[in-house]
Amino acid sequence: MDTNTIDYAKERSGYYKILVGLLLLTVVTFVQPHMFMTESTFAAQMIIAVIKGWLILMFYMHLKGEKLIIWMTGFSLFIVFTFFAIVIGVDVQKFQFKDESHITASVTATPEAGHTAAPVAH
Amino acid sequence: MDVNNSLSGFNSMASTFAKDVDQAFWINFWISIVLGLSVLIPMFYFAWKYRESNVKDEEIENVTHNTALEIGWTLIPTMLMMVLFYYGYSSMKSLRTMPAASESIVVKVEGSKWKWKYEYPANKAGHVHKITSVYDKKIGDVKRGLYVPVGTNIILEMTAPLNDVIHSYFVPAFRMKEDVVPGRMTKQWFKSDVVGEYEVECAEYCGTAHSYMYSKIVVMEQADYDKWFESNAKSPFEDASAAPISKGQSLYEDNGCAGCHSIDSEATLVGPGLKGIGAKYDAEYLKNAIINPDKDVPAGFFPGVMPPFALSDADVAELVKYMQNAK
Amino acid sequence: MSKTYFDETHCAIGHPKSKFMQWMLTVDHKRIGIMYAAVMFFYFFIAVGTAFMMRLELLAPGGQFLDGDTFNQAFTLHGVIMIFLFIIPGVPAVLGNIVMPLMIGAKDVSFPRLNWFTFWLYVVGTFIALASLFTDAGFADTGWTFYAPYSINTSTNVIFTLVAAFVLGMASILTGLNFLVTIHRLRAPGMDFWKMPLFVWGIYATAWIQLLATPVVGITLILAIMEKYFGIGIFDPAKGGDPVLFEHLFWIYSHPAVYLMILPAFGIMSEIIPTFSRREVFGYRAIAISSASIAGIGYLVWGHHLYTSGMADTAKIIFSFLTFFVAIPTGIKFYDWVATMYKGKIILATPMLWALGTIITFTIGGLTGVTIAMIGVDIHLQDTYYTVAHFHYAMLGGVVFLFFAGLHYWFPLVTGKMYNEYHGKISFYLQFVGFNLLWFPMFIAGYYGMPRRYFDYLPEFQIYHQVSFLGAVIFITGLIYMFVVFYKGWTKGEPSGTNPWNATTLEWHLPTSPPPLENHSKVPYVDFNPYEYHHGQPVVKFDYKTMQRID
Amino acid sequence: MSGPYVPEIAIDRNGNEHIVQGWQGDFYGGKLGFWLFMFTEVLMFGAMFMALAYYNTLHPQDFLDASASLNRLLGGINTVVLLISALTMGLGLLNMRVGKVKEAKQMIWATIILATLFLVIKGFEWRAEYNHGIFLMHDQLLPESSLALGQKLFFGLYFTMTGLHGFHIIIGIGLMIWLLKRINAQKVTPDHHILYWNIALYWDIVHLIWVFVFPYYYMIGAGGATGGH
Ligand code: HEA
Ligand code: HEA
Ligand code: HEC
Ligand code: CUA
Ligand SMILES: [Cu+2]
Repeated sequence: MDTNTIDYAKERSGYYKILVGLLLLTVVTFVQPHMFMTESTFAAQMIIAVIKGWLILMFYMHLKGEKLIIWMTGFSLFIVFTFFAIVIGVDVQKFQFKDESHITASVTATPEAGHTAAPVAH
Repeated sequence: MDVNNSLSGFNSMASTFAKDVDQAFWINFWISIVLGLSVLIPMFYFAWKYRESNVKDEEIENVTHNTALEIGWTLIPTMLMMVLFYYGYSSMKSLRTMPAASESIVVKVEGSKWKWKYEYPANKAGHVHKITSVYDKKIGDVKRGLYVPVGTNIILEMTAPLNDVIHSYFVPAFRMKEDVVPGRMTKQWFKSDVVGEYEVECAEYCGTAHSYMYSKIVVMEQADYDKWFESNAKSPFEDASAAPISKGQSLYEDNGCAGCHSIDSEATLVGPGLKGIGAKYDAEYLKNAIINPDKDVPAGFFPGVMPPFALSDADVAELVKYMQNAK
Repeated sequence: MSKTYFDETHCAIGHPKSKFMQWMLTVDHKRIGIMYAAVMFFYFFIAVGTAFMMRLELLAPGGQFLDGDTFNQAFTLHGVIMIFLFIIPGVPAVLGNIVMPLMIGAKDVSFPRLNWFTFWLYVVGTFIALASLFTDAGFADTGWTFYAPYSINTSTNVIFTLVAAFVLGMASILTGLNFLVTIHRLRAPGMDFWKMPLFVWGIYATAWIQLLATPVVGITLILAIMEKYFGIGIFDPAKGGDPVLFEHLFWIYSHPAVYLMILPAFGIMSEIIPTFSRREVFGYRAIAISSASIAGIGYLVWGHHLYTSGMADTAKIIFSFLTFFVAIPTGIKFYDWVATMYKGKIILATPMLWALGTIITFTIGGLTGVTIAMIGVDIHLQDTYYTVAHFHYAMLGGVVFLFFAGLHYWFPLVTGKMYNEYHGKISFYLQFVGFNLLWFPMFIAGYYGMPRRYFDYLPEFQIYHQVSFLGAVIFITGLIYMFVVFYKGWTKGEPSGTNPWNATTLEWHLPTSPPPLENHSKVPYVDFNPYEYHHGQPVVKFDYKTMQRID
Repeated sequence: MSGPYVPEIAIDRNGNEHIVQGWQGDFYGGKLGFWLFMFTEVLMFGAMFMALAYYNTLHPQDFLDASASLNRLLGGINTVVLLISALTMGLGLLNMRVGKVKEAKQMIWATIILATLFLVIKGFEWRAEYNHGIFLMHDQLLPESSLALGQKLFFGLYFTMTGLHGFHIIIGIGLMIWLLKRINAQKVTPDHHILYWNIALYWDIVHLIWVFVFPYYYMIGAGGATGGH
């Protein structure tokens, strides 16, 4: 279809460049816990993942310039984001009676399966 | 004691916050009527006024915009919705703000298939009231319930056994309800100013006998309550001087066996009736039926319905004896 | 005429000779729509049958002829069929398939073979759903909500139902995907988004919900299956799993799903009201945008099903606040429809009667939805018959009524014949009266504390259930009556001509009725708005050979 | 097929001609459709990530401990394997678009081999965990074991999500084999490569999911038990 319109050499080197970028970022994921943001490995890792994801989307998946699809992707991601914001950001943060609930206990003390009285409060 | 023994739903208000909820409901009701009529009256009027036989084709007008109206029917409902949100919120606030535990009686509630159990704090003599409340189909009433003094804060600390399912503790007359979730602790509270007996229903679907998972809350005068609370009696209404029931029967009642098994007939409630069971099986079988019920499942029943009971050997022996005597 | 990919038989594979195989393999969107209707209709009657059984059982307190377990299976069967087999595919799969491509001047949907595949996927899903009726363990008894841990513990055959719901969900996703691409790609030249008929807007908003909400329930069902058979622990409290998480995941889909049901139905309303008022619709853009915003806001309010679940109070407040905002665009639609009747010429044909009837019933259904959106009040009303009455008013009195309106409206398009107006009206009145008798008493019963999913109840509630039973009998009589009217119309009706309603949208501008396999002989150029009337007559006219405007 | 598709023409009132977009040969439509399909994958995995984050928030320490016990070396190698396979897939598509069919097929084979390698490594990982008593319905993950609740949940989800991801890889391999057949049958050609395009997109989304699965499972505990939230 677009046989004539593409610049083979340029596109190919583009693929390699992105690969190098992604490999570098993978290395960063490995050194990060010992190098920077050590107080929040989680956040650092997720930031790196988002950058990697963005590279893949834009270049490997050819999203660049696709206005309509970018909008749609944004919309889908926004919806996932809202789920997180409400469920994780609000509900779990304010988990009620956490200290008295079995499922939030930090040690497993499985009461005998069966109808023993109220679960052990920790 | 004056006990009102019929179901008291939304038409009876027996908790302190019930009137907030009712007020919110009625505000909503009237706003809904207004909003509903704002749609329906014009609809009927137009359907009549512009009926086919009344309109010539040349009289039809293609009105497609009216900014003032459009703003009106966006903003006014929005404002009314915010009023409703506020009342929903404020009535919920009074339902969900727990009083201090020090000024309340804290009762532990356990909901399981298909019984409610209550556990009180120890009384002066150190006795802990543990009450099992099951619905008796034959008499059409609940056996035992939650006994509370009038005008006192009661906090319910609710949970369900880990291998059970979700239930919901619903008291229509108090306008309160909260799920009982295995693995979680949930709480609700109430204070009732009206002496009486109020139905408790299980409002979260929980299987076979969901429709029979009733209990009741008995609100009594402080003096009556104190008298019972400091005694060892299972309920304020049971005659303390009557012949004491056997250990086996007591265990049978406390473990809620009666919710699923009729002891004096062969009728199936959830599990098989136990009349004459002693003649059919030996003690070993009966013991196993309690500790490991999924092993021998009688025809027509499914494994997994009856939960295993982790009772001491002595207790099981008593239960077996009790069942063997059920002729 | 251009050559097409398929030959005259229009089949996904091969070139079958027999008429029967031509239908089975057809990729034609109209035929697929009709087949959906046939299958749905079959299951629908099973669900109506179970509903009737439940009503019969509830006629008096105490077990009549069903025991608790059977009743539990009955309402699960009823709910699962009504939701997953009937109302979710409902309007999009039947009317969306038949009418939407015609409305935008397309020759078919974007992926006709996928459409064919989707239909058969749906059929397979329905088989799986019903198969468990014939297994030893019996049909699932979890309710259509499959709440964990009950669905994990139950000894009934819940796996079939879960898999079926997953397969049906896949079918729903693929339908939505197909429609989205169709609407984006295949509109006739000149037809921009603001020239699309409102039904297409409804389908468009719906398709987004089908696409983006259904996967969540799909994975939830898979996780439930994983939990049941591999013990992954996330819904098992003994391993730390939280049953409330299941409720979140379930309602993240199932709340948007209720808008998935109602939005295309609202689309039908938006077609019928201007057509039978013989004038342009009031507030076209407002109606279109409100469809989109209902779909959007609909994603944010699932938590109003969790007011008593043990979820954090803060979350409840946020959800309650957001829930009220769905009512506002819905309200805008209603006011716009009523305003469309202003200074029109109201023709009370059967489709219009159904539409106006729905304005009444859905207003009740929606406003009672607003009641239970108020947290404090819903804590009392949750899981009572008040909720049951709310959702039957919304689903039956909203979606199904509008579906019926649409079936009457497009009946001549699909069959080329006309049903009997007089009898059609009688069946409407029967159903309207029956419906209100059936469900209105349930508001009162619920308000007094009658919990749902009870097969036995306290004697205080008997009177409401009795009235309700009477309503059910009238309702179902009317229903059967209506199908007889349809059947007679199809077999013996008068030929209707291509545009019996004097309507303006493209599906009425076809060379023949019913439309030929490739739809419009030529694709028209669309430089007009969807509802252009002048003095009660459609403005736009076509020469059906060239599809050029001749007005 | 009855002849090549000729798009239809619509004529407006002024006699101007407008090309009608038919569903036949609609490259953009095919691509759009596949993107929409990928959104459903995003939502599916999004929901699972939400479950993961849910329990992570409730048991932060357990999650760090469990994460620390995974084999980061194998996980890292797998990441690189997938990265390279995404490259080969992309290059193959590029070759196809410029008409180098043979090179394109070689690249597909390379991708298939890398994908298989990924599965093999994953298999070793799972086996090692099994030998440590950590596997679904097994030893440590049974309700009665003394492993902390958070860890049980972590591993329960770990097996579910990596399992489902592995399942996607298997499907991907199947699709690539099918694609090779279609190329051999001349159904996928440089002029008509929507199938190839979409399978490449599929492979990228499988990879994209791994980009998030990998750090969430393997890396959050890499900083030792204290590095965390
Ligand atoms: C077609 C299906 C459908 C539709 C459209 C709706 C629409 C709405 N629903 Fe309903 N609902 C269900 C189907 C539906 N629902 C189902 C199936 C359940 C139960 C599931 C189960 O548990 O099994 C349920 C349950 C349910 C609950 C949970 C109850 C509980 O379990 O405790 C709530 C709570 O907020 C709710 C609210 C609403 C609201 C606010 C709307 C709004 O969208 C309504 C908006 C409409 C109007 C407001 C009326 C028209 C407007 C006017 C007349 C204009 C003027 C009015 C205003 C501006 C307010 N619904
Ligand atoms: C679309 C949804 C839908 C519809 C139409 C109905 C219709 C009816 N329902 Fe249903 N109902 C549900 C969805 C629906 N229900 C759900 C989701 C539940 C909850 C289940 C649960 O708790 O898990 C429920 C629960 C429920 C209960 C409560 C059970 C309980 O909680 O104990 C009862 C009780 O009487 C009941 C009765 C009825 C009756 C008498 C009808 C009658 O009105 C039936 C008459 C039939 C119709 C009006 C349909 C007509 C439509 C057609 C003929 C379509 C034709 C199709 C084509 C041509 C393609 N339903
Ligand atoms: C949740 C409902 C339920 C409760 C509570 C329950 N059972 Fe059962 N029981 C059943 C069911 C269902 C069966 C039949 C299936 C089985 O054997 O597991 C059964 C079977 C039995 C049997 C065997 C009967 C036979 O014919 O083989 C005995 C004995 C028994 N139960 C005793 C008890 C005792 C004692 C208790 C209280 C400590 C009790 N059950 C509590 C539901 C229950
Ligand atoms: Cu317990 Cu319903
Ligand atoms: Cu909802």
